[in-house]
Amino acid sequence: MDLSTLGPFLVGVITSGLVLGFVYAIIALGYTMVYGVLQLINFAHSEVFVTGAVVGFEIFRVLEPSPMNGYLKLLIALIAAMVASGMLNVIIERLAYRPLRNAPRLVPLITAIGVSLILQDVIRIIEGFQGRFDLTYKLPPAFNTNFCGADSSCEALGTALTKVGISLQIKEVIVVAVSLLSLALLNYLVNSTKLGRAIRAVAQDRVTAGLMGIDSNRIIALTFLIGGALGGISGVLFGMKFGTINAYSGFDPGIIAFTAAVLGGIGSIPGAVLGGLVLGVIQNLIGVTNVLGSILNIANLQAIDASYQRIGAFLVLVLILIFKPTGLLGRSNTEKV
Amino acid sequence: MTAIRPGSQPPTAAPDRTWWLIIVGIITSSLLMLTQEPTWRAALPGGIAKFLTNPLVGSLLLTLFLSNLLFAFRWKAAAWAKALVFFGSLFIILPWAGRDNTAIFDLAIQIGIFAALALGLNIVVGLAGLLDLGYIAFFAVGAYTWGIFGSGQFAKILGYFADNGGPVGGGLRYLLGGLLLTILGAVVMSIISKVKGKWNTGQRWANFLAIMGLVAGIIMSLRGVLILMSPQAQSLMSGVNPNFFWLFLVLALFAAASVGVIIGLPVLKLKGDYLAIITLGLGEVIRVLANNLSTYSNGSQGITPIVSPTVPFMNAIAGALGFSPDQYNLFFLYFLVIAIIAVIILANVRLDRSRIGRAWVAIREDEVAAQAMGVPLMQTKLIAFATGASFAGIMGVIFAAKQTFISPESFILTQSTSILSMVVLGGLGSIPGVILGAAIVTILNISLLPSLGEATAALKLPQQINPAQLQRLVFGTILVMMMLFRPEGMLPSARQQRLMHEDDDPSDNETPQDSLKHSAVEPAAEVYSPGTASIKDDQRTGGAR
Amino acid sequence: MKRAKGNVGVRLIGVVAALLVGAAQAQTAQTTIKMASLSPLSGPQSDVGTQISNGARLAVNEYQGQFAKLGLNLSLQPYDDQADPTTGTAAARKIIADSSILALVGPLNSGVAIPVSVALAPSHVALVSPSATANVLTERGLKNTNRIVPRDDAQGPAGADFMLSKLKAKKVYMLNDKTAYGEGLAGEVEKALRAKGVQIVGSEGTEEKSNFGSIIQKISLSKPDVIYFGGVYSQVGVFAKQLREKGITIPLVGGDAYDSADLLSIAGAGANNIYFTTIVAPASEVPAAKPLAALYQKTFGKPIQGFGIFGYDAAKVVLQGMLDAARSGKASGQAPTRAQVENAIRRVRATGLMSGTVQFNSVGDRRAARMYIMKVNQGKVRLETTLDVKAPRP
Amino acid sequence: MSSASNNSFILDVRGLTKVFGGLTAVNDVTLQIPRQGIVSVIGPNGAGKTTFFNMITGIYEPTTGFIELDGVNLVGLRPDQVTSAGIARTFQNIRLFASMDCQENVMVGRHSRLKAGYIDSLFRTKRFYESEQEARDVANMMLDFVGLGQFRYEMATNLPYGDQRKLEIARALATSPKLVLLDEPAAGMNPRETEELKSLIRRIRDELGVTVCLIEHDMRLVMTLSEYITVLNYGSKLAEGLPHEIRNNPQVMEAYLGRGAVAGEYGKEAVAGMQEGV
Repeated sequence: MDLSTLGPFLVGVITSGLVLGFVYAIIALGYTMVYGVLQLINFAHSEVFVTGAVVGFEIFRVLEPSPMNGYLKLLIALIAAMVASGMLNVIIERLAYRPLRNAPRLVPLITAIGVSLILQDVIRIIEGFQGRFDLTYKLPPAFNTNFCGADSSCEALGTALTKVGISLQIKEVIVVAVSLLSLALLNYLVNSTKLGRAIRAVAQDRVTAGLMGIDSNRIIALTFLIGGALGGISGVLFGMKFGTINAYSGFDPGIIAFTAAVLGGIGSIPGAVLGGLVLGVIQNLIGVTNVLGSILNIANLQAIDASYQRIGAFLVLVLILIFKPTGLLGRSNTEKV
Repeated sequence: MTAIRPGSQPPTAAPDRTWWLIIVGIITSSLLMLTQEPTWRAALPGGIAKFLTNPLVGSLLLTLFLSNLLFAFRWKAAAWAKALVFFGSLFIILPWAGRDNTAIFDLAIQIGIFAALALGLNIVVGLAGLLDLGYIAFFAVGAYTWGIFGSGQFAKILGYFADNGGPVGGGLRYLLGGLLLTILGAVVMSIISKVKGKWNTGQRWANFLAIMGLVAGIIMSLRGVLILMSPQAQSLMSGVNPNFFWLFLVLALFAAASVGVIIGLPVLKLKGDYLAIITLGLGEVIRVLANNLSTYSNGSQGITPIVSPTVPFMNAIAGALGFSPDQYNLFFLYFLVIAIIAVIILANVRLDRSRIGRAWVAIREDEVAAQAMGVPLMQTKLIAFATGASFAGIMGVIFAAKQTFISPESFILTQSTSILSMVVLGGLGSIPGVILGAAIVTILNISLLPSLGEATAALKLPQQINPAQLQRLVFGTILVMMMLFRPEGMLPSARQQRLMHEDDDPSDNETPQDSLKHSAVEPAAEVYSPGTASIKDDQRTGGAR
Repeated sequence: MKRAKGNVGVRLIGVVAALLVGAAQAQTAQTTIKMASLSPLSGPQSDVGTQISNGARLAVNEYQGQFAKLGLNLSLQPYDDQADPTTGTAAARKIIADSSILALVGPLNSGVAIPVSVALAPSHVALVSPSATANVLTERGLKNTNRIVPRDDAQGPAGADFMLSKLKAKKVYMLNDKTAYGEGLAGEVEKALRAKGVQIVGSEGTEEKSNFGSIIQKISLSKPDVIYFGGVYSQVGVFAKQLREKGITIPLVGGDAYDSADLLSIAGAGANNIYFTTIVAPASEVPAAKPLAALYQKTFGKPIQGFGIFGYDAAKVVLQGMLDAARSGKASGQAPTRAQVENAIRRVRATGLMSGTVQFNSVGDRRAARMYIMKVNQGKVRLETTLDVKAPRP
Repeated sequence: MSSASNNSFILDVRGLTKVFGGLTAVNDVTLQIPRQGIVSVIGPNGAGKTTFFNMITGIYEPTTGFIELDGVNLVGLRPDQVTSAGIARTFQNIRLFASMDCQENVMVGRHSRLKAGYIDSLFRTKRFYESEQEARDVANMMLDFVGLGQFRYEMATNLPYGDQRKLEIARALATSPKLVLLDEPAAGMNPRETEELKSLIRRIRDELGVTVCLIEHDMRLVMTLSEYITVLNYGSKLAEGLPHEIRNNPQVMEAYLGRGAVAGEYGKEAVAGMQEGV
């Protein structure tokens, strides 16, 4: 193996890692926003996200025969998933977390695990009534073609990209575009609106925010709504990118996305995005370590293959937290003593 | 918060329930035996027998019977009655029923194993306040410690080294070199640790290199030992002598504790949820390593068969009591688990009520203040981590012996959260609470919920709402409901109880002493208490300082 | 506080009473005998686990008449192992305790089957696993343990042979799902391939369910001419889809866990050039397959798939054994003992199965099985070739 | 490093500096605390007093400078090691252990002086019982000393505010310190409680022989209690001396009064306190 193939190979690995990272990033945002206001690891977020994926699946399935424009279908799917996941998240907050606002922190954590278990079965039952378990996205055919592939107006660009190792499908480009758009919207919402200010105030200090006339219950509910809507988006993106989901498939990406949120500094929105991207790329790089090892002729690296992808994320987290205990972009909360 | 509850004074208002206890004990025991003892069941009319052998009914009666232990523990009754019901249930009725139905033994042992795990996690989470979501890893360490040596796996490892480790003589070189490195590393470390104050860069590097040398040395010497032993592979084909089990019980304790320290050292500086996610990750790391390092752990194929020791006198007792030889092992493990649980409870109580226990709680409440009062944070946290881990390690050995088979599938992430739910459900920091939590969750998961499905198998229900398939739903609902209605847990610790119910109406068990104190501290009701507030602030800051 | 504790008991009794009403239902008439099934009915593997218990139910329905003639009332008792060895062992102990249960279909996974068989052995409860392939399961020589699928070291070489002879493989990329099943099978395939001098350009496992990005990159770098993936259809389907989307069209080969219509729907347009080895004959070869599929669809509202057929076949083997034992017994209406059933199953000759005739060797592996190598192409599954495998020992 | 040459000083701080990012919170502060003295560190809000305390107790590591307690270097020690070396402290925002009663709270303070270790606790050795007895005795003694003897089994958080401060002092004293640092002990106390506190602080020195150093805003208390006062302003030492010297130091007045409208009331109040508290 020579070095001229190595370059495009690595570029390809990193590109696909970035696409994956964007999906993680949007899921991680759902965790980090809820964490920001309640300091709660919302274990149920993985199911909120699966709910979005399921809703997206249903929309694409129902609209499959329709001659509607694919992007319109996507828009409908995204909106429906956002609404469904957002509402679900609000309901969960109202029923399961709000009554426990003043309980010790572990109590809502266990409740969240309970809610997560309930939702897994509920999703499976609902889809099971229609005889389905694994749900495979029926995307408009155009989404499955290559980005700037043959016979498209930008074929030259596509060829150039392929040469450097980037070969993307339309749906992957959509994943990135939708992610960026959601990030921009979220950024605007949090940093430039009154609601965003209220959310930040509640995240900082719920009691004081209450004294300033902010209805913290309402703000928390709205935060869950936004977090859930992001979960819905990420569900649809996940379904598009990987094709198949089932009631239980939220768990693994959920854990990795939460790791991403912590890696970036939990509670920090740019941190969650950075963490997601870093983990996406690192997971893919760990997956190809054995190839790099054989190219560079390092025997020990050759034992590290795709089976270490999952724990690689955690080991990176350990390393980063040892050197930067608040995560990459976490505020260092110097405690007043 | 008008009144203060007494710390440990027993409420005097509760009525004496001695006779109730005896009656309930007799009734539940007889019902249990009616369902299990074939001769008794045969004497019943067919319809009733049928009813009693319904899986759900059987499981409920078993649960009722087990709640005797709880009643004996909780109810106010004469000591003799408590002892009678408690020990009678544990040592007579349960083994008797277990003889007829080994599922009961299996359940009881499993409850014991999880109770020990919950007690261990309780030290880490409940007392020291360190959220550990990867606790099952220590259980895995214990299980693999015995699994590898109590089966042919060790011979396989030796076989591997015989083939790949070079000549046997090389082993000696590895061993000596390794020992030299280890000693060197240890000496350098001890010299550096004598340096007072802040280390300079050189000292830090020296320390780092010494640690690396120590680790490399240990690995090298182990490799040397393995190579030296490799000719013995043949004689170890079915594992070491089963009587080494007792030694390995102790070894597993130390192995798990060491892994606890190794995992704890880099991460215990972190706080709150940072620690939670990192322990979760490291728990996964241990499982994935077990899955990937096939040379040592046989990977996903798992290790089997794992032997158990035979204890002649236990077998003689079991035989005399009419147990069949294939039940001897369960009989032995049942009593072993009870004995170990007793030791663990004792250790737990003693540590809780000591200088260490106070330090743990102090750290949980306020790290800054605890440290300022002279509590060394890292050391105290590491002790908590290692102690919790060691309990899990011991039970891992028992688990391996009971299952005769272990594979990474048994140590998945959800097991850790399940143990955490036992601790929180039972009552953080409360020893009887977490045991009850472990019992409830275990009974639900391996007896009650499955029996729900088994009992309804004959009904023509649509597949999707068949209770057999709804275990997660039902378990999740129970978790959520319990948390909503009893957030402090089933049997909260006195501390937790006082914290959670400061503003409750205290009239239900106010004692004369209460009203005395009452007046003395009346102003407290009005005063904003910064002591507690600062703790909440503290908890909110996720990262380490 | 103490008072509240007392209430727990009272509440418990209330719950008991409420549940008993629903649970109480008695059956009368003849002697009742049961066959148990043990498979994951809840959790992530519940889909395949349910297929197994469904298949077993159809077999029970089919055999009820024959047992009724002997004065025996046959029913199925499904148990849930959640794919967890500990839960499986607990269920096994319950099976032992219910004396009307004579034998067991299951478990799905080798990891559960191994401890379960050990627990059941002293009580002579025989089991026939529909799908556990780990060599060690039967290697231990337990009298009660049987299975209808060829074990890894029979199925593996068959797959390797096929890749070599029909696909002319020279460079193979090995993948597995890091479970006892997938890694065990892929390990045997790899061993057989290496023995024949085939170059293995990559060999790794992955627990990932969706993200195969880096693996596909590596495959496109190492340019194998065949990929072998020891895994289950739900994971392999996603892999196949992503693989084909990246323009890699080389054959993908696997074992019997590919045998599901869902493989096609999950892989979508990627369901091309996929081969798998299975013991279940294609519907065209077995006349009984069509009515069975129709019956399954009618009973459960879903199409039958591979694991449903495995469950059905395994159950039929168990039931045939039970029937043999009952017939050789004495009076009508008297149930055979578990030991008798255990012996009868080991000696059984079950015919008319979807996977041909089943006879067990001394350790409970099929003496001979015909492996069908199926090809998935253009959204269709068709028979590519057949291969006869024999048990590694008599 | 030479030990403090003059044995009459228990704490010797030289050139202590702490920089947070670009902000110098404490700048080259030198301070000697005489053995068995009562000294105060005062200064307007944000003058760096608490940061100064935090450096002495090991919570922050000084950027430069050195700290010696009785000739023992403290720089680089962890807070618990500083406590073992003989410095105890209380906190500006009370930090008691909420789920413990008063006795337990104070017993934690004894932690570093107890000899019973892990093994002793596990096996309940003689040493364990001796240690527990010692901890309990010391705790009760200290509770009695600060006047909370009757609240021994009370939850710490149920005490009135002033008593919580006293409890913190008892907890600090249980560590058998040579020097105790009190961070705004009179904050939130009414005049009667402040009077009690004043006599308590004197008794700490007179009866227990412990040196006291306090940060305080209540100038009446500072001026009547302290034997020596150090004034910090903007992180630097502005002045030091006997109470009457400080009271008549124009720079100190300037620091307190010349801070614009916002700090005005507070400054006037402080200055009035200085003048009054004779």
